[in-house]
Amino acid sequence: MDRNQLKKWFQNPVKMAHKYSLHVVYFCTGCGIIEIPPSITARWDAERFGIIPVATPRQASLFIIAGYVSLKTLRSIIRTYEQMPEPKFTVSLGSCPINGGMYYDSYNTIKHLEKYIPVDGMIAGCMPRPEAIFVGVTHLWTLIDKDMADGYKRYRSNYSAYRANQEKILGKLEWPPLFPIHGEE
Amino acid sequence: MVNPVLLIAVPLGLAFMVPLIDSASRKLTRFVPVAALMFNLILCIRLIPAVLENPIVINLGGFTPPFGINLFVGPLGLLFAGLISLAGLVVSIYSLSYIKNGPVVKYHMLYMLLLTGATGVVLTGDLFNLFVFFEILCISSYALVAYHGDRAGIESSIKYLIQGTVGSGLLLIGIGFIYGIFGTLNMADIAMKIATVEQSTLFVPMILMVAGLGVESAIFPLNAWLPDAHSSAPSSISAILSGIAIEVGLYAVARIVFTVFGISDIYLFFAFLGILTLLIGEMCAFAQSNIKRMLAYSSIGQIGLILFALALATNNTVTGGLFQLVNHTISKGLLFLSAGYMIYRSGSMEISSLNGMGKRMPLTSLAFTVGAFSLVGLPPFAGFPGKFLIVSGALLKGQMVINILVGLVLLSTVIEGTYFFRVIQALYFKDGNGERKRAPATAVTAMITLMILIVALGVYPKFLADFLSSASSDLLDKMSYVGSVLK
Amino acid sequence: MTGMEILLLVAFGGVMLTYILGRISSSLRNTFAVVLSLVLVVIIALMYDKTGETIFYRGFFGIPMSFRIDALSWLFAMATSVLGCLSVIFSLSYMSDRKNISFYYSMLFLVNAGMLGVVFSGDLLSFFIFWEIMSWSTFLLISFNRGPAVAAGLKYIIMSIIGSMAMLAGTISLYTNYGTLNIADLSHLTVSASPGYQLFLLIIFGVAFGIKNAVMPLHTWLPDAYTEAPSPFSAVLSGMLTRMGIYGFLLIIYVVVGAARFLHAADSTVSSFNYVLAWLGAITIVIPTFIAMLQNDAKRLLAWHGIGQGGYMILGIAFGTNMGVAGGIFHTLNHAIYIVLLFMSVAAIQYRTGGVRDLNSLGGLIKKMPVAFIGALLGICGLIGVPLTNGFVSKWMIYKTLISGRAPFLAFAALIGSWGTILSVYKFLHNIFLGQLPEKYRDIKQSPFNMKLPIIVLSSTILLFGILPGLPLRVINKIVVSFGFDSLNISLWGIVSESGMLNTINLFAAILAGLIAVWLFFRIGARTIPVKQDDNYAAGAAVPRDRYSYTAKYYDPLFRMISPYLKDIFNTFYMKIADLTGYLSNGIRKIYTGYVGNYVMYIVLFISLMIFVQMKWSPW
Amino acid sequence: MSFLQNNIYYIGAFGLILIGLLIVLVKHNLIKVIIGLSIMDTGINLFLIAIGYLRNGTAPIFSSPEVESVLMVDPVPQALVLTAIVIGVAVLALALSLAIRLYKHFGTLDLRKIKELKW
Amino acid sequence: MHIIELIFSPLLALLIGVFFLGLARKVMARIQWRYGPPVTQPLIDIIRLLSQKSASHGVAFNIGLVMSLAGSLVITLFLPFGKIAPMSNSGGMLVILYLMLIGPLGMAISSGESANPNASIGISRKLLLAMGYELPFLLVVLALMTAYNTTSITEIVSLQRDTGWSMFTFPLVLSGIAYLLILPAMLGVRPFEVVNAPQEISSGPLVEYGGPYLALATLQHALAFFIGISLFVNLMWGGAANPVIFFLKMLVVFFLGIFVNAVFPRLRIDQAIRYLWRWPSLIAFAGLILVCVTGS
Repeated sequence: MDRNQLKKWFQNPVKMAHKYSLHVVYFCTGCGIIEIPPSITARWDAERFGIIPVATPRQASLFIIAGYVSLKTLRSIIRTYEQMPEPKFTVSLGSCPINGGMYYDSYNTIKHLEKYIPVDGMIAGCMPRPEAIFVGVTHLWTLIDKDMADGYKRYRSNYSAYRANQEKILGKLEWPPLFPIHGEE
Repeated sequence: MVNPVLLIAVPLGLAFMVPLIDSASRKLTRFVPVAALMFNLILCIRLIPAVLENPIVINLGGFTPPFGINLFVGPLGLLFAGLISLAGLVVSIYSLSYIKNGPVVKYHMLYMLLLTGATGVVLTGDLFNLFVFFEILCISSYALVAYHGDRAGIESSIKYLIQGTVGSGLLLIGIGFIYGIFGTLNMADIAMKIATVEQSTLFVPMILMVAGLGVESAIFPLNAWLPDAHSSAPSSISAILSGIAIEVGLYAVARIVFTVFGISDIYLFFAFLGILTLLIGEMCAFAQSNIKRMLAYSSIGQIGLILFALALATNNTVTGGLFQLVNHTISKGLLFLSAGYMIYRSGSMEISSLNGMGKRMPLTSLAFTVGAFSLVGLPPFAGFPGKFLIVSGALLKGQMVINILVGLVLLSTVIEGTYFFRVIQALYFKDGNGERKRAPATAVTAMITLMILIVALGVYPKFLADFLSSASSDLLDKMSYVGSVLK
Repeated sequence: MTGMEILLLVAFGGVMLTYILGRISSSLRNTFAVVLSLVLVVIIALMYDKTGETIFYRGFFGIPMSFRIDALSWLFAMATSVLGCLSVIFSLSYMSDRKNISFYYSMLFLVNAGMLGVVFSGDLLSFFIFWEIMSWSTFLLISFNRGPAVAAGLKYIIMSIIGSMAMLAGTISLYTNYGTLNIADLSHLTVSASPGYQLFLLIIFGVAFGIKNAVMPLHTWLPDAYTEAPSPFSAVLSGMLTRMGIYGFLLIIYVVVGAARFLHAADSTVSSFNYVLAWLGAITIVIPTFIAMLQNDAKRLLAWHGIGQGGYMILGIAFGTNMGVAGGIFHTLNHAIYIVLLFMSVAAIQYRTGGVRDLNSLGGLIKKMPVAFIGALLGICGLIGVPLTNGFVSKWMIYKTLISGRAPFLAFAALIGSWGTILSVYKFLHNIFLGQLPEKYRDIKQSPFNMKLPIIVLSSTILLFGILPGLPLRVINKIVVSFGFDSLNISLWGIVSESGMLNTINLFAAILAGLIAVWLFFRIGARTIPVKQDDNYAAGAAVPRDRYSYTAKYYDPLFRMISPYLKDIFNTFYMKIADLTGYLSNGIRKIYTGYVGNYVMYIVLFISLMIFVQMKWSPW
Repeated sequence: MSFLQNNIYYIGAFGLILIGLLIVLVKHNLIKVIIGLSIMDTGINLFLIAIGYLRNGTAPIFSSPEVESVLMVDPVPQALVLTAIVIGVAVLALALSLAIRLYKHFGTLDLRKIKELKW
Repeated sequence: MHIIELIFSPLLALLIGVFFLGLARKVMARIQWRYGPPVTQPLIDIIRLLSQKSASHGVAFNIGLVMSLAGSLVITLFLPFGKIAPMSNSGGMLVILYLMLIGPLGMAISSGESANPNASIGISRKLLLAMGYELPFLLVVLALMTAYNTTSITEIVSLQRDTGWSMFTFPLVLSGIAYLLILPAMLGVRPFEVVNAPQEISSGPLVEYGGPYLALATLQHALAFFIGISLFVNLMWGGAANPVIFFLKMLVVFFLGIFVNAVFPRLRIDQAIRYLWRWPSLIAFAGLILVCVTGS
């Protein structure tokens, strides 16, 4: 953790601020919601790293999707992700968003979240413990440091593909495309 | 100098000529009243300078007063005569087109008789003669109320007749008493002798005469005939009844109370009576949905106001009262005339049936509006100066009772404003249906004349004020009346 | 011919001419109307800083009727003519699709002419006459829209007649006591009047002007009338016409009775009258302001504020120190500016939405009608009294007066009124311009130029008077001095008093600097991306279109607490009285039974009554 | 007794007037009311005559020089009465003609039922 | 000197406000047996927020927020901080009272433009809460102004130097108590944290603010915190001649506020208004009457 290294702050304040001011908007379903509260309360206290939950994606910079993602909730996830201001990071928590997990053969649960929105980090486990979340966050710091947490850039450059994926599974989306889709004009 | 007798003689003579003229030429009949009243009006105007200088006393048959019958043409009498000819002229012009069906000849004849009677009442100096003219006035108005011969007309006419006959009977008894006491019927002579008799003796004849004349002048408990008669008569006749007949009655009351009896103790009673009449008239009008009935009740109210003003018996208030009287004649005439055509077009007397008249009959509606504004007393129309004079005169008296009564007068104005503005709103701001059709030219002429008069009087009241103030001193100054009659 | 006679001649002549031209061609009439109103403005502007009196008419029973001009009448006349002019310009397109436009314009000019007559009247008779002309022409305009407007107009005219009758009684009483109605003469004569008589005058004129100015127990005509009148006329009605009551109060209290001379004397009845009046003003501020919060009709909301703001003026002028009176007059002027602006903004909205003024069905119009939004924003800022708007300065003066006059409870009423104002006007602004744009207003156009022009002019005036209050305050200071008060210590940008000072130019500079600094700081940050209004966060779902009307019960928690106490009891009371009069009248007319026997009985009874009276008291 | 004798005409006159008035007040039939009015008229006429009447008086004609004017009956009331009778007849005729029309319209002469115009 | 004061007193206020925000988080964490973020955390947040590209809903969305912060900054020029009060001679307490409107009003317009239901609810609550505490607050302020017979806040401060703190001088005791009772509402801490209420209405008016907007909003919040505390210290605790002592007094008030914040749950808005309009208002009213009666 390099939060107290003043030199780095002077070199690149923006990157440092992004690392140590991760405001999180959680998307929790099922057992996902069980593991989040311990991480932000007295036992593990995420706030000491500047990680606090916020109520709206507009204020957030980190999006944690915990638990399985059904078709219905995917719509909200996409909407929420698109409303977050850039730069923004996504972490999927647990096996379900990664590969479907125990819902691998469910008809209305999506198996690979990264097909629909870009995911910067995945924390495997069923369910991962809070410690795993912290490990995930430190990995995210490293990624931010190395400019590798660039999911939002990927989303923009491959928007037409993402949008096509989304529409393939959700049907026509009610909101207009966020970025111009290539090949349409 | 022209003889004022012509004021009575010409219409009277022409009235009986009407059937003859009718048999000669159908078309000419309608113009007889116009001609006669035009003549009267010109005569009145020509008489003004002479009368202002000195009242003219005419002894009929050459007997010197107190014997015989005399005419007294003072400023007050001339004012009334002029007003009668003016209103009569305007209404007769209006009738040219308004009266088409029914016994036209009789209408014109009776109409002229009515005006003759009215002129006679205001000009005569003899009590019994007054009674006779009054009967002429009354009988012709009974008949005219029933002119259309419809249910309402007949009903109101018979009611009017019964009450009027009782009233004139009372008047006649009163006159009989007076004659029994004084042995004379000349008003000036009686006025002179009145001090010689004990007041309590005079009480009975006075009550009887006041009650008798009160029926005709629509003082509060005696006015039950008025709303019926005014609302069911043809509108032209309503205008005359409201504008002339009851005011002539009021003239008679005032003449008898002020000049003949001259008992100042009773004035306050009359002031109260006036206020009561005013309030009850206005409140009844407030509750009406029939426009002609509303106007009729409003006439009661106005009479009450005028009575109040006269009863205060100062130069200011009497001038104000007379001004209000002139205003009432003109404005109420205008209101009835305009309402008449609106009713004629819409076929109903309900206020709600007049909705949207402002679009259909713009000029008629405007006339109604002006008349209503004037009657409520809004400047710059003719009602305001009268009200101003009355209130200022009343406040000048400086008595608490009278101040309270003035408060009631102002309150009644609020009620009056309310119901008039309600009608005006119906005319302009509510939607009605019906085609746009103007009133005929003669009616429009009549209404425009009255409108111009209202505005002119409102803007330049001084035009009338001097004349009115000498009329009021004519009414109040008993001694000069006696002196000029008895030389 | 002096300037005033020419002015009134032009004003009244224009009335007829407008109607006649309207019969010929509508564009001719419109041009003429604009030119006429501009001419009036120019004539009055040329009369700046003149004083004088001329008799113009003696035809009314020889009572000389005169015009007089001084700083007070000039100020009111100027405001009247300018607002009249703006209103005419605004009406050009607002009224263009109505019927009877010629009638509308000519009545508008008649109202204007009546108001000019009122302020230039040199005697109470012509004051009354012009006042009445103003009143009934207003009545004709209030009812212009038909439908519910008819009842509103009736209510107005009844109360107006009551007021006029009170004024008539007062005027004639003065006439009978002093034999003159000339204001200048009366002001010398009434000094020696007994305190009781002075009090009588103040009360009876107070009723008259209180009705016109809608002081609390006499206010009930106003909400309906403002709501139902055609919107450009609502502006004139609220801006100037109602405030003729303030002019009347000033005239009676400070010119005719001359209260400034002995207001704070120990044994003066006038001071107790003023104290009562001030408390009425305080009540007028608080209750209507809170009632305004309950309204869902844009114009009705403004109407209740019109009443409430009238309370500030009354409070200011009733308190009777130089700063209070100046504050009251200044607030009258300011109120005229911002309420006209607000009504015009609402009218612009109505014009484009087809007459909608229901707050619950509008929303999001800021992008469609930005000029109207700016007008409304500055208007409500003025109404609240946000610093740098004109309303702030006048309210500051009034508060200052109250606090240094050691009347903290009055000051409390005034201050809490301001806070109540915020709540209701924010709702007004929010529900019309902010929030979600309903689907049916997607294709709405901007307001036409002649609607924008008055809005822009008035908006800039609000800021101008807020930043440089010395401009109008110089004229107002003259008025205050002419009432017999000490001169205020005024500079172009502020006021100095013994217990604190105000410097608006410094404030302006500070706020401007602050804005620039914050804006620069804001620009340091990353670029922002404009998004559609639908793109907002509601737990990941889209906010349903056209079904978002949280604004319908915007202050519901508060309402549930206070609305039981906020009934307009006076209105109910007057309605009860009206009903009672109706019942009574209905009862009284039952004496005319229709049966002749009864009628004859009345005659007999009348005779018996007279006999009875004679026997009992023998009065004659 | 002498009071009665002296005032017998007055008593008769007022009796008639009051009877007429009473009929007008209490009777509901229009014809009866008109009769009442007539009786009242008659009473009034009698009253007027009685004012000028002189017991044992002579006609007011100076037929011979020795006739004293003091003993003459006053002629003025008689003239008045003549006029009053004429007026009374006119009113009576009008009233009766109106009554006929009224009956045609309403089918009754009961004044209690003819109350279309009221209030 | 004057110029320096003009420029630096808002900056100082900002600094202290942001410091208070950070300290608040630290203290709250410690009360909850957590380690807590560093005191500089708000600063880090602001830097991060400024670098994010947020969505803008329109011109009023920007202008309103800028106006709000600028208005709050201007107030600091009028409020004495110790002896530093660069613009106190341009207007007194009344100007401050009215300038305090600009902040909420600007915020209201800005978030109203975003057309978010949560923002509407938040604004409605904010205005209602303001209505709730303004009633007793105005009574308190009027009592002070009447007692000292001035509307200038610097004079109120300097007069307290003679008489002692207003809160402990006789006629103003009740007003002081009332002020203390409404202080949490004015600072917007629990139990009156109804406006933001992140769990309920997604942080209310702030729901659509991200990036630079949220940075401005945070600064505004910090300033509002500063102003609320500073006003209380100036009016009731005698201000100070020395900025350091003044800061210490502010710190005491701040800790009071935080402790209240830490131990109370949140009220509903109607409960909040009912509370504010009952006891504090009654006490403040009694205080004003007391001042009127005893004052000469």
